[in-house]
Amino acid sequence: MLGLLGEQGSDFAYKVDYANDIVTIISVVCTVAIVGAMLYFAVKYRQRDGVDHETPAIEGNNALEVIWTVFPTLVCIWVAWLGYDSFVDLRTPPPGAMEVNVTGRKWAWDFQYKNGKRTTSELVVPVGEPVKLIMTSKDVLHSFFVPVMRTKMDVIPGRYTHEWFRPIKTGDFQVFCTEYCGNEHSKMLARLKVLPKAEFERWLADDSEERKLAAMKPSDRGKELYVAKQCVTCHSLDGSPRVGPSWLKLFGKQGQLASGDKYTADENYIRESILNPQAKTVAGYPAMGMPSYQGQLSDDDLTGIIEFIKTIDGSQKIEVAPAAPPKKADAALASMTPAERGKALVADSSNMCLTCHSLDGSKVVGPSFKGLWGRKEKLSDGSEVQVDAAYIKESVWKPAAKIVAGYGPAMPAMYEGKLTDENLNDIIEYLKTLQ
Amino acid sequence: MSSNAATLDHNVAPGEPPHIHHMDSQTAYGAAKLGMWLFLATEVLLFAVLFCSFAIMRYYHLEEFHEGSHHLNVWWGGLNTIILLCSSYWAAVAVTKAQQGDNPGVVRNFGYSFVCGAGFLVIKSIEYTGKYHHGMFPFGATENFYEFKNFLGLYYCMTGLHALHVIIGMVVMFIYGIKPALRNRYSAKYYTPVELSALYWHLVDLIWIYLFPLLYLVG
Amino acid sequence: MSAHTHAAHANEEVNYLNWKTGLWSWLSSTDHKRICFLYLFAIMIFFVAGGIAALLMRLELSTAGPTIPGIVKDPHTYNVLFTMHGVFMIFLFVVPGIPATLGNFLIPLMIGAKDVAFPRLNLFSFYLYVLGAACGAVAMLNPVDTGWTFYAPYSTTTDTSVSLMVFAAFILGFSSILTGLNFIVTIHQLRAPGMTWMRLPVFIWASYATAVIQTVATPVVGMTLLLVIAERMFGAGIFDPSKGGDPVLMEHLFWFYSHPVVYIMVLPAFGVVGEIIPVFSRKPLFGYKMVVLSSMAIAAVGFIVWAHHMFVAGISDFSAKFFSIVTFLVAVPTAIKVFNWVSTMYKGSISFKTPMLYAMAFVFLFMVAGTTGIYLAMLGVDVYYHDTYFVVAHFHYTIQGGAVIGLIAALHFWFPKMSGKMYNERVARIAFAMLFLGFNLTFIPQFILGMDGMPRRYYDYPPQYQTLHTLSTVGAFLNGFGYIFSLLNLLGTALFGKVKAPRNPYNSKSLEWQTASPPIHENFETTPIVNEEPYNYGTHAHA
Amino acid sequence: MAHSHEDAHHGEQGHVVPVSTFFKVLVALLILTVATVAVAQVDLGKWNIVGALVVASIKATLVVLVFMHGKYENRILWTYIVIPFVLLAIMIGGVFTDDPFRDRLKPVQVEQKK
Repeated sequence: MLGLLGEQGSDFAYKVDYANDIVTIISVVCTVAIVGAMLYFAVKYRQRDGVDHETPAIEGNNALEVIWTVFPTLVCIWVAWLGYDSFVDLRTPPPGAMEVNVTGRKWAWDFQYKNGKRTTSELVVPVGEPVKLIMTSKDVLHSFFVPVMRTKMDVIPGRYTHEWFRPIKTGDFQVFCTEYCGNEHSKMLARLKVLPKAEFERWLADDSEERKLAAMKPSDRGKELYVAKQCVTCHSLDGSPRVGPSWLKLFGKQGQLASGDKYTADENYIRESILNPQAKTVAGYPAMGMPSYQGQLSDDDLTGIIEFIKTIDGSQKIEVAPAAPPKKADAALASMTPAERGKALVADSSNMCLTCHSLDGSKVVGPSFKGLWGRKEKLSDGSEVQVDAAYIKESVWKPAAKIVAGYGPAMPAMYEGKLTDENLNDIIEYLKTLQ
Repeated sequence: MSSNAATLDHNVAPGEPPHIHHMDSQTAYGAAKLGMWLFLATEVLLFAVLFCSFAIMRYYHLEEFHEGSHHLNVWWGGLNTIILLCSSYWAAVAVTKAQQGDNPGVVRNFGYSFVCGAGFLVIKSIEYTGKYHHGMFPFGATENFYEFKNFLGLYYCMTGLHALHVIIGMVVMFIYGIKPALRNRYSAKYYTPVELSALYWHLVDLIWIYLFPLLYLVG
Repeated sequence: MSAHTHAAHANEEVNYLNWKTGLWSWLSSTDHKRICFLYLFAIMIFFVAGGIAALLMRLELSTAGPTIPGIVKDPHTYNVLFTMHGVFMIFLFVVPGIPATLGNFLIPLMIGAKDVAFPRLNLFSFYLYVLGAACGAVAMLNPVDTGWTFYAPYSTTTDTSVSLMVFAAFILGFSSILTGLNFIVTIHQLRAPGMTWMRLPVFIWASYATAVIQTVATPVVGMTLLLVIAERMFGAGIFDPSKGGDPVLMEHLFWFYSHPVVYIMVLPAFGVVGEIIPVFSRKPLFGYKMVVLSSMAIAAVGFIVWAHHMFVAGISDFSAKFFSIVTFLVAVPTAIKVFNWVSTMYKGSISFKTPMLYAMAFVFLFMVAGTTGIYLAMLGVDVYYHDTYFVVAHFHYTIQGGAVIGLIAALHFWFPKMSGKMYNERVARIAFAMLFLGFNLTFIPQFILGMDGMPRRYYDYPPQYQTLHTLSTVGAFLNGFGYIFSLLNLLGTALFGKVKAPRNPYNSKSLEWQTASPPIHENFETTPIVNEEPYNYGTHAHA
Repeated sequence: MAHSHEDAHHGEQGHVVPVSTFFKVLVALLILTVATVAVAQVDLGKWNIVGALVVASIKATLVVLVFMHGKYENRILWTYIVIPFVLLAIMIGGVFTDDPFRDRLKPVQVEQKK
């Protein structure tokens, strides 16, 4: 009826919406009636020209009390039934529903199908078939919420909970985590892909990706990830300085930590530094320089990277393949002002701007974006430049060309092709706002 | 507790109720008693959480709980129960003595209860140290290797909180019972603090009456 | 503050404000009226702090992505902000809000007593509050990021100073317990001659119900929080699943208190409205007995509905169904109250002083709160709404629209009695308008956000929610300024106001208005004898 | 002022209980204690805990009624003696509507790939 809860994706959604519509109508009617009565009395019996007029000492009316005790009770019973009824459907999966394991962890969703296929942050299901999710958590409470399916259930460590739905339409839907779980709670999202049956079967059967990775020898896998996960951005293979320590002959290297303690770059140290970079940062490198890869890399991935690091003797050359420019599919992005788009690009972790440039004027690895626009900068070669569109574009595409005095040649040459000219114009618009 | 502090008024003749500016002594007596019972109610609910947790944890770890309770020494526990029951008896007697205006009687009987309380604590600490030597002591140990760690956790929470109440009870008995009685403070007309401290002490006993079978016997 | 003012006009007649002067005479006073001011001053500090946290959150949320990176530099800061907002507002502002301030001031006055039963205990409760508040403030040095609910296992694993914060909540709990205990005894023992139970003003009944809840529910959360500390200190293995504990048990125990606490917050507000409407309608309160009965019913039923906060927390379906059904039992007595308030205005002679405006606003806001509550009691529907902005909006209508509006209404209504001055009516009305509009502008968009599935406690959100969030932020600031103006108006007129208040400016029937404004030290020149009902307005037909 | 009068009656004098009564009760309590310990030695399955709690409750009642003068107190006081135990029952009862009725799920068994 009212369609308050948006599109319906599951076969019981209509029931929930029906209950929601009924209670909405009841609520609006009651509120309007009671507040209306109150306002009517307020106007009709208002005290005129500041003098009290005589009032009857009405102390109550038992008939009325009975009525407005019984009537709400009846309404409550009805409404309670509506809620109860929809809930029963929501909680009873039909026998033979396709079961999927769901594991919540800080801060991503893992899915595993009966045939062993695994996905992360993407649940793929066939349309028209009942799907039962068997859910547990690795760390703290999470909650698996699929708005279009009208269903939600907390995900609890050490236990399994379930929820189910039968998709009635194909499409690509949003999944939220709705139980507060820490810093990246609001980023703990997933997509629900509902495919036509045949297409789903094909997808489920296809394990080429896995076989490809599984087939590789660990060090090659690591090499793949070195680019794919943008390690390359901050860690060179040839000893050249970047945001983080170069990987050249890194393995087994000993040195001093920011904390003053010694470290040896063995498997455990590397593993920890990938999963929890702030724990042991090497002296002379930004403490907050590296984002945690917790939850983004499997154990095999980590082994791969470590194995790859062991192999690095300077012979390796890796060209950063220009990534495809970010697609602005959703209308939302298009509807934004340039400044907003620029902001989105800067915030987009795959561009990693904020890894090295602060927004609040604090000096990190590179110059802060705050007040950057129009500033006069002294360059390392002694010359001076006015920060304008041309300069910014040049420094993004060819970072090494003009380096501001007091900063190292840390910025990777990975943006040419990744960020288009219009992207940069947007970013510049955004920078202008950061005065 | 400081509710009855309102009645600790030294500038009145021994045996006379203190002047309380805003109510007569009868009302004050009723008020103090109702207040104390309300406070005891809150104490019971404090432990209620532990009993509820005990019920649930026992439901999930029944075997471990049996195992765990076998690691407790029934005889120490039983002895402590008897000690507390006796102390409770003497506390009750102390009230009667106070009502009869027999201040030395109050001192004597509260004295016995006080000693019993001390004895209880001694035995408890013997038990704790014993556990400690078997590594069954939670503090510091991040991962307890015992199967029945949930039982141990609750055991320490419950007995620990109870022991704390024993200490408080003893302090109260001393300050509001024994000390004033030494100055012949109490009489048939005025014995509120004696009754209140006794009430508190009985609660300590009451809790233990449940803790003992739950922890030591059935587990 | 008051100390100086009253030193200033030392020549006026002696009352509880000026019979002793100097800061110490206030800090050490066992006079329930002065303790009211101590609390009022203390809770306002945290109202402001919590309010600032809220405004920062709204500012951050006004656009998708980082909005004020200078202040809220990462999600953690945001999480700290909503935790701070929750803890400060719930434990330090709203829970002590009406009971500890107005309860303290009014209960003895309304029942014709000289003071509460245990005046020193009363002062002691206040200092417990201060101690708890101090712990809470210190805990903010390594700010807690668990949310005010302290759910395990997040609260048992995060490395922020959770232990200290929950300990603060524990101490605050005891302050609250002792206050409630004190009020129960006072109402039982110190009623003036002729003040029978059926002659008690509804505010007293509401306060009584509140006091009972405070006394018997608070220990439960106290112990639960201690167990959280035990879990953190030595892994007691009760809540932490990795040690065989049950995190859902923690939620049960937490809500066993934290649902009734909603009634601790809002019942006194019901009482306040029940006092204001008859006076400004010049009519007896309609269905006094039913109103009283419903207060007690709400208090009682409030104890058996807690798990409706946990329908999707992984409790058994049986449990969910049971608690959903009993939850509807609360709806009925609440509805009865509203009907009776509105009927009181029928054939009245209604004047619209600021307190009456607030009372009427309360009726509207509480209708919204109540009806949206029905959504959340309905199992199937709550599954969708749980932990979305719909819930956020709902409980802000209840707690802010209910409890806080009630408090502000009461502060205006009893202001003449408390301060002996009259506040500036015009400013008060303007402030009211801002507050009312701002409040609705803040939270109506949040209902819609909830319907669109926007989850709560999100630092960032998909762009389609942008517009509503921006609206909500604008409303929040309007709301905030509304509070600032209304409170500054009261503070200003209390300190520097020239207009002195008569004994009984609204010519009300209830006892507190029969003594001087402000009252003398021990409230009444002579112990009053009560011989009529508290709302004996209007002319009887047969008379 | 019906109530305050009622309270006042008890206010004048708490009831004085003779020491002998207390002693009888103490003996009863000790016997019951010995009894529980003895019973606990034989294994009655789940009846052990029932028995233990029943005995404990009898002991508790004795303490409240006699030691704590509960026998001689008025209705109001009794309300507040009973309330906490009612709430304890509600708490445990409420929580037990949950745990025993939870569905015991197992994770999906992944077929071994050949």
